[in-house]
Amino acid sequence: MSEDVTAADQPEVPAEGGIVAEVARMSPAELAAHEAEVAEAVAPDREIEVAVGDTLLAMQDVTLQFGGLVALDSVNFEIRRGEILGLIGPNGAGKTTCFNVMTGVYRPTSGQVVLEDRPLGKRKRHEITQLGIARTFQNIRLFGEMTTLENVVVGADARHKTSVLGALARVPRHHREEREAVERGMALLEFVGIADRAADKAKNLPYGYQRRLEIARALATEPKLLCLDEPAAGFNPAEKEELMGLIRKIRGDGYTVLLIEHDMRLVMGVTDRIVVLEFGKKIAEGVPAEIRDNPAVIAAYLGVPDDGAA
Amino acid sequence: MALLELSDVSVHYGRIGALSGISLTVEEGEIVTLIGANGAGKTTTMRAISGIRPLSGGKITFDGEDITKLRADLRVVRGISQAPEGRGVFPGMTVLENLDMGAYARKDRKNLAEDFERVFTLFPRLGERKSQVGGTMSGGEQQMVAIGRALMARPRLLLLDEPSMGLAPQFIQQIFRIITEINQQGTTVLLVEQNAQQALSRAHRAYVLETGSISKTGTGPELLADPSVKEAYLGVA
Amino acid sequence: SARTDTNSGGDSGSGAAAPSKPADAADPKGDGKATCSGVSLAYAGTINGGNAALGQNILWGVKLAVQQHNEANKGCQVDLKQFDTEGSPDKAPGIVTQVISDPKIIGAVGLPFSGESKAAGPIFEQAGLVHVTPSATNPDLATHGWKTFFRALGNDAVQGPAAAKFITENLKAAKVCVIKDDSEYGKGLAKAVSDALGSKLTCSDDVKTKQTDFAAVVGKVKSANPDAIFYSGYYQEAAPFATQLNDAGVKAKFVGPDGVKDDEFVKGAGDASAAAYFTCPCVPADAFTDFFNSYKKLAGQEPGTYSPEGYDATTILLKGIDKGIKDRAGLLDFVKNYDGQGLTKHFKWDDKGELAKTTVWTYKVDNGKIVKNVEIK
Amino acid sequence: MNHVVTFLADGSDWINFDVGALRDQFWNDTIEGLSQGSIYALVALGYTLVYGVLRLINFAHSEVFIFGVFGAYFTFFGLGFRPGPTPELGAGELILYLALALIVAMLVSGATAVVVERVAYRPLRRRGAPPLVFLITAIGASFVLQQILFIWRGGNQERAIRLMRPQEVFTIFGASVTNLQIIIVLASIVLMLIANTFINRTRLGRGVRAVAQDPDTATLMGVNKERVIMLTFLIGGLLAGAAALFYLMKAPTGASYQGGFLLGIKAFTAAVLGGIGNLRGALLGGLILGIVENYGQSVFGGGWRDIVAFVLLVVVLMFRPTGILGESLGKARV
Amino acid sequence: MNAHHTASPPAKVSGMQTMRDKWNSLSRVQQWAVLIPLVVLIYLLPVLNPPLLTTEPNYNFPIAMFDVARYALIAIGLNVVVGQAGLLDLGYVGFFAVGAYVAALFTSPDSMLHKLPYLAVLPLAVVVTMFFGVILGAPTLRLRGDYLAIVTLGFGEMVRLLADQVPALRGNSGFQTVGHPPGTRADGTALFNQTDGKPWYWLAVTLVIGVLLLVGNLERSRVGRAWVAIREDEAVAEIMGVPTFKYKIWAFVIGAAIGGLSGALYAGQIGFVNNQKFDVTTSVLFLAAVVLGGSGNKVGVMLGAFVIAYLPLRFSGIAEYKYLIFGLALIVLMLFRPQGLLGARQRLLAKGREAYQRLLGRPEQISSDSSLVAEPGKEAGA
Ligand SMILES: Nc1ncnc2c1ncn2[C@@H]1O[C@H](COP(=O)(O)OP(=O)(O)OP(=O)(O)O)[C@@H](O)[C@H]1O
Ligand SMILES: Nc1ncnc2c1ncn2[C@@H]1O[C@H](COP(=O)(O)OP(=O)(O)OP(=O)(O)O)[C@@H](O)[C@H]1O
Ligand SMILES: CC(C)C[C@H](N)C(=O)O
Ligand SMILES: [Mg+2]
Ligand SMILES: [Mg+2]
Repeated sequence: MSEDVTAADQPEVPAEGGIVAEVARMSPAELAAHEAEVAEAVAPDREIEVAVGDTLLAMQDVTLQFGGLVALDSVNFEIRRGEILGLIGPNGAGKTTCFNVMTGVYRPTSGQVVLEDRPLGKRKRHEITQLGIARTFQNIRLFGEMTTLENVVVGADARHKTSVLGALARVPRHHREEREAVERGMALLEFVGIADRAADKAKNLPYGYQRRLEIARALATEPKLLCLDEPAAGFNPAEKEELMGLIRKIRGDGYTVLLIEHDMRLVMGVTDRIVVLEFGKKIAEGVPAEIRDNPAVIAAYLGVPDDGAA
Repeated sequence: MALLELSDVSVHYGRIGALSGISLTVEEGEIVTLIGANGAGKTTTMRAISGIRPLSGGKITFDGEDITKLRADLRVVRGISQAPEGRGVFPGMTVLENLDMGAYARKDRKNLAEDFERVFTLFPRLGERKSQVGGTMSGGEQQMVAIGRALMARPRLLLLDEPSMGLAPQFIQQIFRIITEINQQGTTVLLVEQNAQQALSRAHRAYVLETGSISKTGTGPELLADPSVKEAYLGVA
Repeated sequence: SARTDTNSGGDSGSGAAAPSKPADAADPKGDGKATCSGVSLAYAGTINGGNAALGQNILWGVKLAVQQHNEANKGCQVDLKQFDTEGSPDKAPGIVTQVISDPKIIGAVGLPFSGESKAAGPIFEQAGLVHVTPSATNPDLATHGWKTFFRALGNDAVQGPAAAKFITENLKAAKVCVIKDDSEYGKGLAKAVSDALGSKLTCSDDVKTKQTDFAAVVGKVKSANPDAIFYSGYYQEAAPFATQLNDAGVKAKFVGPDGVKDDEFVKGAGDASAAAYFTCPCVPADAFTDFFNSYKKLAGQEPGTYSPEGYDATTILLKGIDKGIKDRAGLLDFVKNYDGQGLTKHFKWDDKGELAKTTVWTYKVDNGKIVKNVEIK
Repeated sequence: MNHVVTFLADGSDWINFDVGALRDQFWNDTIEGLSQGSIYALVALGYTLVYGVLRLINFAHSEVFIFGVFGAYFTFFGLGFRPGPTPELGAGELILYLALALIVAMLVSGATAVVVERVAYRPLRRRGAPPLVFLITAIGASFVLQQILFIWRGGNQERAIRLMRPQEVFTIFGASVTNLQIIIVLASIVLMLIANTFINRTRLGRGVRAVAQDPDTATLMGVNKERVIMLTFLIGGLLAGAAALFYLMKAPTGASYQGGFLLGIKAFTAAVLGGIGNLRGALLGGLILGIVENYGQSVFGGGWRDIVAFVLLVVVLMFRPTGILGESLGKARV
Repeated sequence: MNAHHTASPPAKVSGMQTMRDKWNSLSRVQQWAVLIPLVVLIYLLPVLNPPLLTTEPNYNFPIAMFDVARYALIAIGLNVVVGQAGLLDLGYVGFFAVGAYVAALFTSPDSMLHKLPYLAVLPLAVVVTMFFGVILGAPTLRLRGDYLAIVTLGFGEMVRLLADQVPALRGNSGFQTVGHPPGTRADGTALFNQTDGKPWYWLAVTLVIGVLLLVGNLERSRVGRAWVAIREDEAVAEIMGVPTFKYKIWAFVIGAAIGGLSGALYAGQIGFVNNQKFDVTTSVLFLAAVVLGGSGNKVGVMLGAFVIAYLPLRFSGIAEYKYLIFGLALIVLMLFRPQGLLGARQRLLAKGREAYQRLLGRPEQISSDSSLVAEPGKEAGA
């Protein structure tokens, strides 16, 4: 793997710089090679071409009630392998609740969530993560006292197998997993563009870095499906532009992405298909162009274009 | 005389300087917008004005009075009200109680019913959910509570920190309409926004904050037309 | 039967005469010619802890003996070191370890309480440091095979039956409740008393060290409606217990052993102590006039329970030092073979560290003061 | 119907299972439990209030309480009463003296609570210390307060001064109800009602709730955070002071510097049992704890009283993880 | 978008800070070169009996050092629970008690149980306390933090009260002559006895080092990271794939095991076990050691243990004011160093040192304790 991140058998590190400085010194060709390596580390063992377009996850008649409030009302939709699916809808439509149901935070009152033909049933949250669903949070929720890299490695630990006793005794598997986790963690941080802050506490990162770290941490769990909840909130238009590039890159690496976002330019610009919710019901589904012109969606959500809506 | 005046205000978090000597004014009756990238210090400016972040230098006057050392809760009594970043909805209070907290410092409690009505007309969702506890509301709904609550104070100066964050498009337009409307009814507004396009077009004047200092100022249209602003904040490359 | 001419447990106030000072009693002053240097004795026991008064009484007795000795023998100044075990078995081992790690200390007076004595006994034994207890009464203490343990008074195998006899014969109680605390002392004594009471034992219950609320026990006692209650424990719990019995309207006679016999009990129990009795293997000090006066002068208060015993025990150790003994082994040997009269009794120990002949006295509260009642024969 | 289960080699019965005793004692236990429970509840309110606002287990609250006990004690002392026989007082005199002691005790406890807040917690708040630090400081404060009493009065129990002897007023189901029990229960309930009304009905009360949920935002609403916090400690202290007088009247043992400890733990248990942060929970928790403890004591024997209390707590929390009336206050959703 | 980000970590300049930074930048070999002589010195302490450090004549120095080592062991164990996993345990003394009672029950002649050699009892104490850890943890670890605190407190009290109630545990009377490791001296007396603290101290220090290494292994593994993640945000940890319940139980069990071990050690040295030593105050002292030293930092909590165990023995002249001074010290210390004496964060990556150094050309940001930096969000919060 990447020469920059491999293990102890490497010769001594250059005194100055480290990876960040090194990347800066690279020629375009070297850079391309390096990026390929990063991509390989970010998305190992991914059969990108295989099975694209299959159903990855299906919401089947999912209903969720909070007391008298029906937050999700017989919601049906599918997420296909390899796509970027947008989930939009007015405030309180049930978008975040969808995420919460998919990740086991809430159990549906009726209906079920099916991942790769297996219903999630009563699985615990951490088991669902191990099955391959990862997410970010609408209100950033990082492990603030941990470093940036450690945050990502916690995500990677979801794929690790060392037992408590194994860790106690430092078995070889532990060493291998630790090394791999650090390599992959660094690669992911580079991938989302915050490798230079790897050793800082997460809580000291600027807002935008924190959102990117959330994405890296979720990716570290090697999910089949990555769910992003308003990743662009609090970004200015220029920053949103960069984020779109990142999301595309993630998909390019073979991840399937489910995206909640209120910023229409971003949603329309990056998604393959869009599902629209209102009052817990699906009111529309289609490619961005269809959704943009769907009168029901306009009425419920988009509103009449104002002077220069962003 | 300006309603609000910051002169040479500095704020530090520990050793990190977040604001290094900024000066700005807000005249009575204006809408003033503050734009800037993540981490530029916009929220810090708001916190300094409302008094929950002490200054490490400089002076703030409100309505001619030096409020630099005034306790935060007394500034509310003077008429400064804020819808904070991150919403700050009281998670264990109902929507109604949350809104009522907005009027905590108000002396004239007789017009309260009218103000409740105004908020409910603005955000019908809140009217439907009067007794839902704040903590269980969706992100956008919480944002509505936060804005509604700030309106309940009937302040002289309203501080809005990214009011459009997490709101659906139709509300974003509505929020900006409302801002203009209450401004016309006499409330002075200081607005922080990432949605610079909207914010600048509604503002009388605006400041651009860059890494803790003010780099530009001008009327809304002026800044909208400024190429560097366009590139950095409007996403028009 | 009890040495009294009344049949009401001495209620008439005519107690037995206290023994006066035997003519041949050992005196710490000795001949005033002793020489020694660099030797110390230790007192280890409660000083400021719970039931502190019981320890203080002994400590002043010890101090008096050492002071008299040192004043009389300019050439032999014995240093007295004090160690506060707070009377608790869990603290005592640590404290006694400190005692034995001071090589100057060649003999000790203590420990006063049975529980702590039991806990710390092995440590004295390990160090070969002789210790004479002036007050620990649990019979089992002598059964551990410790060669360094000596008891300067009678044990509860004597006090128990004597107490039972006093309660049934002098106080004429037909129904007796025995309440014990959770200490080694309380449990052991309660067993001895209960066994001796036989069928007259009508109820029994337990309390805990530091307990302050006795509602449950009081309820139990009240419904048993006994003629007398024997509380087997220390004054710290006995005082509030007696108060609560009194509050609940229990009229039975309250009898406590040596652990309760202290002014602190009377102060603590207030009106409830008015008709209380005590049993104690301790000899009344009032007739030892010299001792009584010097003690009062030194301590600023009258001698209490076991003050004379503490004095006696110290005197014996001092005698050894005056003989020129400088080490622990020597002093241990000296005490083992000691045979002599003291203030309170004759001291000659058997191979377990017990004395041959001991007495048990009773006391009662008279006008807010503890006075001697009768000796139980 | 006296089952004594004996499981022991040495033959002594260490745990009873004596349902008959409970049947006989049921009403006695209930009544005594109510009066004991009222005292728990008053002290529990102090824990709950402070916890509600600061998320702090105020370990020093047991010392706030014991200061009140000493306050009441020395009021009696100052009035010329001494340990020993209970004096014969007329009803008017008695009420006057008790009221005086109540006021002093409440003031002493209230002031202690406020001083602790000022000296120990406020500086930490200023520095934004993490929660555990508050806990350790609370423990430190508790040590210091105890030692002040210790150095002043020594380690021994003060001897009880009693102004009144419990006297049976009437009986229900064969159990006697004493004047003392009536006074304690009634006075406690009245005090708690006042506190409850204050917190729930007044503007300042709303401020207390707001600070509890989000102190910074509360400030942005115009709530004077420091005043609210001080008020919370004050109310908690005043109630603990009242509990202190009742405790002194009830306890035959007078006061000791360590005397607050066990009561503090019990009161805290009561607060958690009822749902910490919830005022009515504290009341309910206190009463239930007082009563169940007594039942447990009757059934299992005296030494099991405290064990029963903790078992009750664990069992309740297993089924209601936030206590009997606990709301899932401020539980943030993801 | 990073062009606009300015905040870089604060450069701290306190003395302790620079020392720590220096230490972190040393290589493993260099670190060992410092550590090994240090360890030797630590072993020699009771023999050296250094003048200023000594507690004599008030208190036997080797025994004082044993007490310190025992407290250090306890603090390390409790730190796993409180410092790492963030579970507030106010009843840790319960585990300590269980360990002590196991040792007593299986070695004291006062007990009716089978006698075992003391060295066999140490692992047994560990196993039994682990079992108790599960018993207590399984039903209660689902509780929110503060509820857990009172339940653990109750557990500690229950152990003590049961020792009172169950006759086989002998209440106040206790167990005499608890066993000790084998071995005799030249003069035929036992090597491990109640009066010579040195062998006990060496045993304790050895155990401390062993436990330190093991706990360190856990800390720099997925287990340690899971604990910290749980401490930081339990709900999110769960969603990020951490089986939180399992790891909380493990934290409890490991903490319990270490507590039990130190309990058995204590019982052996003091030779006597009864129900009086295991009260809440003792639990609180344990907790104070952890927080005082710097919750989460192993070296810190050992320092805290040293302060708590050693100072009262060293300055017993002020015995009467001991607790007053102690209480004041707690308040003042917390005021000036809210993050504890050594409040650095722990390392959570086994390969972290090299990784950060190689990748960024600078060491891990081990210690930007911004607890000194007031944060508005936390200002009011206890
Ligand atoms: N725990 C809960 N209890 C009660 N109601 C809830 C709970 N969680 C969510 N709701 C309600 O369910 C509805 C859906 O909420 P959700 O968070 O999914 O909205 P959303 O689509 O993500 O909205 P937004 O765009 O504002 O984030 C909202 O009306 C919300 O108030
Ligand atoms: N609590 C804090 N502790 C330390 N540094 C902080 C804290 N809050 C903010 N900062 C730093 O102060 C600077 C200004 O932050 P501020 O929140 O004011 O920015 P902002 O302009 O509001 O950004 P955003 O668009 O992300 O809301 C940033 O560099 C940030 O990292
Ligand atoms: C001082 C005495 C009351 C001690 C008591 N005889 C005991 O054995 O513990
Ligand atoms: Mg949402
Ligand atoms: Mg901001």
